[in-house]
Amino acid sequence: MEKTYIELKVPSDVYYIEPVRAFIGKLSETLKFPKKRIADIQLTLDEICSNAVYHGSKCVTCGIQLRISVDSHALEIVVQDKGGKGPHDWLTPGKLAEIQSKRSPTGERGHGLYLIECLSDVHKLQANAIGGTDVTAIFYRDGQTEKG
Amino acid sequence: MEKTYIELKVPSDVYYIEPVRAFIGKLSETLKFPKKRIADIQLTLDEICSNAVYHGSKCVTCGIQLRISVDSHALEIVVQDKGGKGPHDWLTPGKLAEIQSKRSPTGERGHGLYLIECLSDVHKLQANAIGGTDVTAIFYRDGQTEKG
Amino acid sequence: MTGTEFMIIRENADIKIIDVKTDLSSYAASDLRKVLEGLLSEKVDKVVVNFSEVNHINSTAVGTLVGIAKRLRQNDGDLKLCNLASTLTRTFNLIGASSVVEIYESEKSAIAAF
Amino acid sequence: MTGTEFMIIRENADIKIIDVKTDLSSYAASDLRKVLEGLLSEKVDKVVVNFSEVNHINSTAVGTLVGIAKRLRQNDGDLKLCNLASTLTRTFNLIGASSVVEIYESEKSAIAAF
Ligand SMILES: Nc1ncnc2c1ncn2[C@@H]1O[C@H](COP(=O)(O)OP(=O)(O)O)[C@@H](O)[C@H]1O
Ligand SMILES: Nc1ncnc2c1ncn2[C@@H]1O[C@H](COP(=O)(O)OP(=O)(O)O)[C@@H](O)[C@H]1O
Repeated sequence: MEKTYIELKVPSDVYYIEPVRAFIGKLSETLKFPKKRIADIQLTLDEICSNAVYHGSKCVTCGIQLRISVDSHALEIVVQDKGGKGPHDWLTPGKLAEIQSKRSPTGERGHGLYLIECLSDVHKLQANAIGGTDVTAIFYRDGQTEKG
Repeated sequence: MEKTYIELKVPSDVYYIEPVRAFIGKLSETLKFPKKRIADIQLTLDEICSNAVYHGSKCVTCGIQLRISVDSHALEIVVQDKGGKGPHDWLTPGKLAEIQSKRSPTGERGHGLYLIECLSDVHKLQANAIGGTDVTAIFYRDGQTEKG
Repeated sequence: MTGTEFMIIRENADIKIIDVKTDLSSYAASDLRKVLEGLLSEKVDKVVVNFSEVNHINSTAVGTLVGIAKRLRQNDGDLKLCNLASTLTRTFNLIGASSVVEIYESEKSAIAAF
Repeated sequence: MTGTEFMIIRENADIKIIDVKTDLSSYAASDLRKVLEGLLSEKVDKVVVNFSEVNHINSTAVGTLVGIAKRLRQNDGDLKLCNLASTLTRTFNLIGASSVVEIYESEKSAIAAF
């Protein structure tokens, strides 16, 4: 299977996360991911998009962009935001370590990045050229990689 | 509600129509369309996308592009293709009348445009600047327009 | 039981029954065509398609069923459909295909109608 | 019965039971928060949330439940969850929230545990 590409742009509003989750759910089903893994993919994408909306967007019309690519080995999802009102340097190793160390099961927030890490086969957080963040999550299709 | 915009590009392959249908289904549900109308919207989009793939694409990588806009009055969907291998002038009133007159309940093909017309509140077929077709379907949100 | 992952084939005397376990957009419609043409090539001529797990059908899939029904009738057989959700019946009605292909409430009545 | 379209509130003696009828992404999570905070402001302190119709929950919704559970306990009440699908339990387990919020097999056992 040659690599194919899908692009999806939605407004920066959590209102649109359910349709995006439905899209990736059906795509993963078509790609024959096991049911449990489909739930992982959907939750990962929900967490990435929720972060892009809550932390990576200054306004609703800023929008978030998804680039999804598929080949015989993997489903790769990149979610790009344009940056939110918070500091731009949240991606330094120091800040990320701080986020990680602050996480507590009794905490109301701060579980999203952790879930993304737990559920994806590979994940990357990168500052992009437009002042925001590109979050990548990769899910292998070989069926050998059920996690958790 | 201000007008918001969604864009979606998928390869020209019927493989991707189910995820697109899932997306529009969940979006229509979020927009509180009645269940029966959601089925209409999904079927209309399926027919438009199937045509864009089968008749409006020279190759898989050509792709089809959806632009979806939402405001308090309506959900509007425009599907753009780049044109297929067939004649470019299929949109003349003469050709469209011919397609319509040939349609028969016992026919295996030729029901797609008819369903699009039956199920949408407004529909348009327009030649676009890139050698293909833009098909527009509008669904009003006022709930006064259940058809069929 | 034979068929594919989404099209299970069962039998009842000389009638083959297909359980469709997927929505029928263009992609799955071509699977359905393959399964039905497989039955035709095996000289099966009485077929029931059970739609109880189907929520969506498009015009390509309806057209496929119409085409197969016509071919089965040429062999003195037929294709009968059952357990259609109301949205599916509506699509058949709009196209006009419900006057061409027989639609039954239940699998039992579809089988009894042969 | 009160609540919203997707969050039906029932009662059993002094316990309020919420039937969640939607998947819990961030959008619905804020509805859930509103409903639960509404109960807190009405001085309700025993709450059961029934998840039998929920297929998905994200960390925002889990965090909301954890926060409300802590506030109810301050009033000597509690929040108990029941009828979670295995994918939901998994999300609670990964986060560690199943050690903070009590999860029960059935509504009956959740109620009995008060
Ligand atoms: N796309 C993003 N843009 C900017 N900051 C982000 C982004 N994603 C995550 N963050 C930062 O990382 C922190 C932790 O995120 P997360 O683990 O998802 O938990 P939460 O969103 O509940 O705070 C956020 O509070 C935010 O500061
Ligand atoms: N996007 C398109 N690009 C080019 N031709 C199209 C497109 N959509 C429809 N057509 C033409 O209109 C005809 C009728 O379409 P339709 O009613 O959907 O039935 P069918 O696709 O089964 O032929 C097609 O056969 C094709 O010639």
